[in-house]
Amino acid sequence: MLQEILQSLPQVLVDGLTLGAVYAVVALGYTMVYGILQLINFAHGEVFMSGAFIGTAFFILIMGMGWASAIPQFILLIIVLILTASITGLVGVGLERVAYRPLRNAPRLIPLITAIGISFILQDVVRFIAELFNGNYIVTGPSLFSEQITLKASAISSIFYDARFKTSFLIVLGVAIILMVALDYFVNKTKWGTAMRAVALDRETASLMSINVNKVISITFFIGSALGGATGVLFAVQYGTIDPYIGFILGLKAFIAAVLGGIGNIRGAMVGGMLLGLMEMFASANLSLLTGGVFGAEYKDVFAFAILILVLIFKPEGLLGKPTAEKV
Amino acid sequence: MTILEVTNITKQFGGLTANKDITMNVEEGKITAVIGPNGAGKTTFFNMITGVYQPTSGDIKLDGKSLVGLRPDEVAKKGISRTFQNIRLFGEMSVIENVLVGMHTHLKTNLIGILLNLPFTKKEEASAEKEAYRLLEYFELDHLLNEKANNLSYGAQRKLEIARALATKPKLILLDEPAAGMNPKETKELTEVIKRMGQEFNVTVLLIEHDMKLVMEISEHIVVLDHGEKIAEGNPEQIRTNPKVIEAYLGSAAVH
Amino acid sequence: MKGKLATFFSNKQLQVILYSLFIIVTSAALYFSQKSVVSFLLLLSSLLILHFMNLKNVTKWIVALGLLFILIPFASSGGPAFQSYMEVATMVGIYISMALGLNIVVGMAGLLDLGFVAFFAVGAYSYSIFATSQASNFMPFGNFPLGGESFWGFLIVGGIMAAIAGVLIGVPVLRVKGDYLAIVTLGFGEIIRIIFNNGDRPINITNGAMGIASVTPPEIFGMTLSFPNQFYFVTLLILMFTIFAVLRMEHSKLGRSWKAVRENEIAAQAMGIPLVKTKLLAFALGASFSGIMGVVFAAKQAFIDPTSFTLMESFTILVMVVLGGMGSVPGVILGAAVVTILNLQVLTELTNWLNQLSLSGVLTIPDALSPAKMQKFIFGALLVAFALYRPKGLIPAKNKIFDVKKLKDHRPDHLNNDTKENSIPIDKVQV
Amino acid sequence: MTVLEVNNIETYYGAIQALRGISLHVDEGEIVTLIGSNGAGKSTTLKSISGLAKVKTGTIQYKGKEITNKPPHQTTILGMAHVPEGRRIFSNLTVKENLLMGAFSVKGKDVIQERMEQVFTHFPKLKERLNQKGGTMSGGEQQMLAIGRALMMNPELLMLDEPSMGLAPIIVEQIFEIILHLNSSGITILLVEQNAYQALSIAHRGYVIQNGEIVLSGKGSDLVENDEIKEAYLA
Amino acid sequence: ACSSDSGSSSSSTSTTPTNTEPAEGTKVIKIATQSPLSGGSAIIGEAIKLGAQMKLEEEKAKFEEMGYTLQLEPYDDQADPKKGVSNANLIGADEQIYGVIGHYNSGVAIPSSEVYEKYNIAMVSPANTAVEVTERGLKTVNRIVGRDDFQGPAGAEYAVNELGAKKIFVIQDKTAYGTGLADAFIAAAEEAGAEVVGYEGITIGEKDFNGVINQILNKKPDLVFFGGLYAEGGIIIKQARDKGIDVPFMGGDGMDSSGLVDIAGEAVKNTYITSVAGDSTATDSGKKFVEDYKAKFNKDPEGFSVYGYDSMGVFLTGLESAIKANNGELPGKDKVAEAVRAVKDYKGALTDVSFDEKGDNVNAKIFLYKFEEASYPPIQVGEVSQ
Ligand SMILES: Nc1ncnc2c1ncn2[C@@H]1O[C@H](COP(=O)(O)OP(=O)(O)OP(=O)(O)O)[C@@H](O)[C@H]1O
Ligand SMILES: Nc1ncnc2c1ncn2[C@@H]1O[C@H](COP(=O)(O)OP(=O)(O)OP(=O)(O)O)[C@@H](O)[C@H]1O
Ligand SMILES: CC(C)C[C@H](N)C(=O)O
Ligand SMILES: [Mg+2]
Ligand SMILES: [Mg+2]
Repeated sequence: MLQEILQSLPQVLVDGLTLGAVYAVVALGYTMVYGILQLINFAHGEVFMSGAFIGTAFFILIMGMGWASAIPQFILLIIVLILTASITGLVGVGLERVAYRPLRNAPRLIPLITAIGISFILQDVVRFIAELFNGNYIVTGPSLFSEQITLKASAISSIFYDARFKTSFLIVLGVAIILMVALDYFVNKTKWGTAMRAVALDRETASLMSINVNKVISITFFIGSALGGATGVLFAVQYGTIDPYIGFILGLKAFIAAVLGGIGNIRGAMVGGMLLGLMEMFASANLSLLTGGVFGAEYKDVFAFAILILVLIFKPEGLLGKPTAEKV
Repeated sequence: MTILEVTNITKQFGGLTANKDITMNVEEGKITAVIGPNGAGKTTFFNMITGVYQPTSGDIKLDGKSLVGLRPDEVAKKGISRTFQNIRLFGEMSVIENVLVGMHTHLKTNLIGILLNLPFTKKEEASAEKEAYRLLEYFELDHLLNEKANNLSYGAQRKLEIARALATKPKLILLDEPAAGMNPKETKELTEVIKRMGQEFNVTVLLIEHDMKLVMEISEHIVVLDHGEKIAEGNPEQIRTNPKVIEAYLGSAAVH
Repeated sequence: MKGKLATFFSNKQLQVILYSLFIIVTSAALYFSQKSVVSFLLLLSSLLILHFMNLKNVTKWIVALGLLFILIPFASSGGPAFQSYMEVATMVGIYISMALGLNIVVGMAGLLDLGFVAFFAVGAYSYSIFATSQASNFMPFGNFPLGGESFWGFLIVGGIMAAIAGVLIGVPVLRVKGDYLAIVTLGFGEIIRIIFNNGDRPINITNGAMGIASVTPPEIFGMTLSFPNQFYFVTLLILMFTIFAVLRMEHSKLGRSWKAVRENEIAAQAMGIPLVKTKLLAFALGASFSGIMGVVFAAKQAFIDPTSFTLMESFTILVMVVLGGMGSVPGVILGAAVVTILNLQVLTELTNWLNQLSLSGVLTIPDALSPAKMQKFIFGALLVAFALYRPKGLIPAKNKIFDVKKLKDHRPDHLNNDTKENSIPIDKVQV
Repeated sequence: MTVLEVNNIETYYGAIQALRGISLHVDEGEIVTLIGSNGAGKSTTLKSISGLAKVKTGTIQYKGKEITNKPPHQTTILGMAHVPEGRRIFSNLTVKENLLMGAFSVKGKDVIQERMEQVFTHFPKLKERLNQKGGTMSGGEQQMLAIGRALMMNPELLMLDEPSMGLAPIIVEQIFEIILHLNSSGITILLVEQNAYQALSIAHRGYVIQNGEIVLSGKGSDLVENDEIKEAYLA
Repeated sequence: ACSSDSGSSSSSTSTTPTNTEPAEGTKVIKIATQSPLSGGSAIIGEAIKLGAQMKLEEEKAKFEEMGYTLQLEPYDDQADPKKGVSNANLIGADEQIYGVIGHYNSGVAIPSSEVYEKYNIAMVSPANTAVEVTERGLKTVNRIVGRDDFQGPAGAEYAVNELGAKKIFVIQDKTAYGTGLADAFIAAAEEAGAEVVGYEGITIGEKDFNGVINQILNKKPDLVFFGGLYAEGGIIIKQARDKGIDVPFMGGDGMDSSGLVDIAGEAVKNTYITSVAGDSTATDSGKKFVEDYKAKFNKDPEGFSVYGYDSMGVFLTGLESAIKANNGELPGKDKVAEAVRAVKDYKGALTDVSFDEKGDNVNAKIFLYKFEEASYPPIQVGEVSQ
């Protein structure tokens, strides 16, 4: 049994990291907004989904233009990432204006309602548009970065099987890591990043420091949503097929990842996302083996949730979260 | 007679020792004050007595029975009540409801009684309400009874916290900087209330305060903490003139 | 002008006359029309108006009960749409009861729970498993399915099972706070659903994703209940019990403890309130209301499967609570009614109507934008509009107003003439 | 020259009226103090000036410029700093980051560095603690940080809301010395204090607020002697 | 605005209540469709609706002559049983609705049909394959498609006997449909002598199934069966092919959609599906249907479009005969339901329909298809009758 688990381990790791990278970047969007407004932006999953659609639309559009086929795929990806991120960033800013800003002094859970409302609206708007242009709302984009690469894990030790992945895996992982590192630097080392943390801690006092709080919040939403949109593009590249409902489950998982890592904490979101991806992949590949077929892959979420709950019971502020022990 | 007996308690937060080997007694019926510089560990000391924190070592006894290991609500039931340095009212609840919550330890009704609205429950509730109202009258808060606690001014909130603490009918009440944010006149009036309260409610008072006028006027016994350690203990006169205390805490205020 | 109007309407007699007129007109309209969602809704809204009227509480209750038990069922029985009104009303009742349960947890005790539908599922499965032959798969004794009379007993069993589930979930969860708690409860909700969804192996308890069909309908005095109007009365009775219980709790020691815990845990504890016990009680009681209605739901649907208990369902119930006004019993009732009626009736009718317009060519809409598929979209837009329009909820929570006179007047005589009383002195101190 | 001119302002929190027509002015180089009992409206006055609270009627001018109801990030950039009640330092930021936030609108690394050095001359303790999280400092240190943070804006007008609250007597003494020192280095100061005696004794002028109205004003030394004040606030 | 007659606003000509004779003009008969028009399976829900709509409009003239106006009333059941039941109650309450074409999901059809039964409204299902749908003995419930206990074995026999599969890996989507089909398949496959080397469930709506696919890699089966819908099926096939799994895949009617090809692309090759829906272009009437459908709705039909079409045809046939039997007067709903159940030898665009006593179509066939190219529809490789 152990042998079988080990054999597939390299492949499971590769697959887990792919999924984990997606979770992690989406989780960043949750964590940023949460960190600054203590608000769970449940519409973030839908921003991610919109990004996937916008990106796919760009790919189809650009590749439909004859001359564009000369552009190297990688450059194309970067162009689409930037375009999409800008658009979803603006969507995020608009979202905050319309649905959250007017409710800043309302009871804490009220924005949850607007978030759910906006989610439904975004889902259907995207669906209508996709159907209008495509006749079908399940969209499959052009296939990019699909060369197969074999990771010769068996060369390391004969215990392992080789792992296979597409080039897109490297792209997803690479872009995700770059985004995370850049964001981490921005938030921790730059003036506006520090201002963001200051606003998160005490909005009134921050405004007394000549910080334009609304602007900081808009920037936060822009960055968070741009990240979400960019991940949408990566997702579309990696998995090929998208529909307007991918945001809900994935958004939820990403949020769980953010909590697992310690919500409000950027590195926590990364760790949580990667971990959740790995755990899920491991569970769906091995649960049957481990339980002799009694519990199968369908229990992978139970497994992931059980670990999440355990972590939170023993470390209620998440893996990397700082205990916010109230001073009494 | 000693009501509270603290022996060798120490509290560490990671590397930081907030309280170190403190031993002291509180005499029944007397007003005792704990003073010391900011960060000396006064509030931490209160938190250990009330079960918010567990001491790293040492023992705390109320009427000879150890409190160590008890949860805050259990400590409250044993007869210790407190106010907080940063006010902790039930902000969205009304003033009288705040006081009523204080009386809960003495309400005997249960789920069945509540669901069936048994006569016993009704009677108990009615008399609790009246008693709460009388407490509000005592603190001159009666005209605010239906106001949300959050909407009260700072001073009124402080008084309400004391009223709420008294509602539990404690043997020992712990006040953490009750005069913070009050002007000298208000402080003086508060001083009177604390003095009278001790006698009229038959409760022993242990308080933390930076206002030396108040402290010196009402305390019969003062304990001084610095860097988590007890550096002095005695009556107001002894403390006022203790050079260690002057240097660490009083400064030229000792002159006043 | 506005002032005059206000005084005009605050005249009590006039109010009563206008109100009666309103009820008579709407119920007549409902009774004599084939199908009029509008008059049905107007008649229902009379309950809301009643809430805001300037009458004694007892009077309000009597009128409300009259409306609910007699007038509404009678007036809607005039046309063929009778059962559909009753179906909607039954679902409204079920959701109100659940929302009131969740309101205890979220609104009063301040514990954000995103997995609340799990308790509904526990109730529904408790009945379904025993009211079908499903139970014989694992019960060595007994004769299954149980008869329809067992339904009544199962109302209690369902409530207790859900309460137990509430405590079981609560115990490990209570270490976790705030939004972390939300995620943990969400996790538990999903775990329970997944277990029901896979509960056909190794032993077939829940029949897994296939669901449990042909659940025995309830029976009373030899009469089988299967039509919505019958379930309407069952639901209404339970709902009345729920509302009564919730109101009792709200202004009692229990309700105050929950609110105190919500407002400030540390202070609540310092006042002698045991946190764990108080929170668990909130979980258990809230869950039990949901569990009871789960039993009713299973019996009404005659078929249940795990798709009725998804996360979205938990969100919906939470939306009802928050939209109505967290902690506010009338608010939550209104919130649940509005959301349920919107979802099950108004939006369906509205999109049907728009669709007929487009099919008959009055409107030309591209197929992608067919109104028939716009329900979620409109629902979303309405949620946003509601929240922006009433950011504190439709009927925000209010504290009980204490009457100074009552607190003073009944004071024993000897206290009034300034004699000192031993427990608490009453004379004022200059502070 | 008049730095600050407040004309008959009324401020509400929802339905609650906190200020009922406050008028006051602060001249260049002065220490002006605002005293009054709890809930009188002292903090609200400062909040109205800096823009944290919305004024319903009345006007506020800073150095001749109309600033009524301008948001705080616009008023503070003009050269007024507001140190709020309860210190309100950014607990999770380091001392250095807190100071940098004070200089948020300041351009130029050297300028910032220079100002930081200046702050250290007033508060040498802060220099030792540059990388400590603000929230872990003691009450007195936090108050110093709060003032230091405000000084990073290089303000002409410094508004302090109860800087002595909750501090040990020895620290209170230090704080008042620092205020005097800052004033002598050219900063105009508007000081809200419960510690009326000490505040009045260092102030040039003072205003007494009661129920949202100014009931008395005058020179600091006169007010200390005033019987009404003694009766009402000094005891 | 949405007043009393919300459903029948277009019947502005006949505002009088229905139970009395219409003064002039014609009497309205409404037929509802219930299928998911929003959410994850809206494509097929919509296809069912459009198919039904097309047939209704074709027959309109005929009924107009008889003095009746046909009207379609589409309901969105959102693939949610609660919604389905509550819609069913609205349908039941509408005096003018005589029949329902629907549902897509058996999980919705089962509880909703309990309600139709109470109101004697005939339901003709174009898609529900779960055994339980007709097995409860409801007199109003009919379906024109085959059952899972017919479809599963048909696939299993083909897999074992024709494709020579010895080791089979089974995946299902943990829905009522997926579980029912997979279990039926497994039972028959084991009977036929194959070994099931793995049996896993996936979560609907997700997009990454590599975990389960890694198990396939380890188990090295010679066929993979998926019980579920094309949205997940397509992704599983694609991701498996990416990992170098080139054994045949097999699925059921849930995979019978152009979406499968859109999603899986080239990877769809060497995939077999069993379907309750036949190749629409196999018959002349089917070809005509496809052309008309494209012309009318400007898109390709789905596998289930024609079943929506034929279900409506069956219902209208029953309705017509009920009216005729009642001398041109519209009989009660129960009579209409009886007449629908009594339909024999109906010639649809694709399938012949005769209902047995349970409401199952005795002519229902299972068709076997293979994707040899990445195009839809696939090539028919077999056909099984009962
Ligand atoms: N929960 C905690 N975790 C870590 N350190 C703590 C905690 N609570 C208190 N401390 C530290 O313990 C020391 C003593 O704090 P305490 O609040 O008891 O001081 P204090 O004497 O009440 O001061 P003040 O007069 O300013 O209120 C401080 O250095 C404080 O930062
Ligand atoms: N956020 C608020 N919401 C509602 N009312 C408020 C708010 N802040 C202050 N108030 C009310 O406004 C009035 C003035 O308050 P303010 O804080 O200005 O008083 P203050 O003079 O600073 O008192 P203190 O010495 O207690 O700080 C008080 O009655 C207070 O209750
Ligand atoms: C998957 C679909 C084609 C529908 C399926 N046959 C069902 O009955 O649920
Ligand atoms: Mg303290
Ligand atoms: Mg103040």
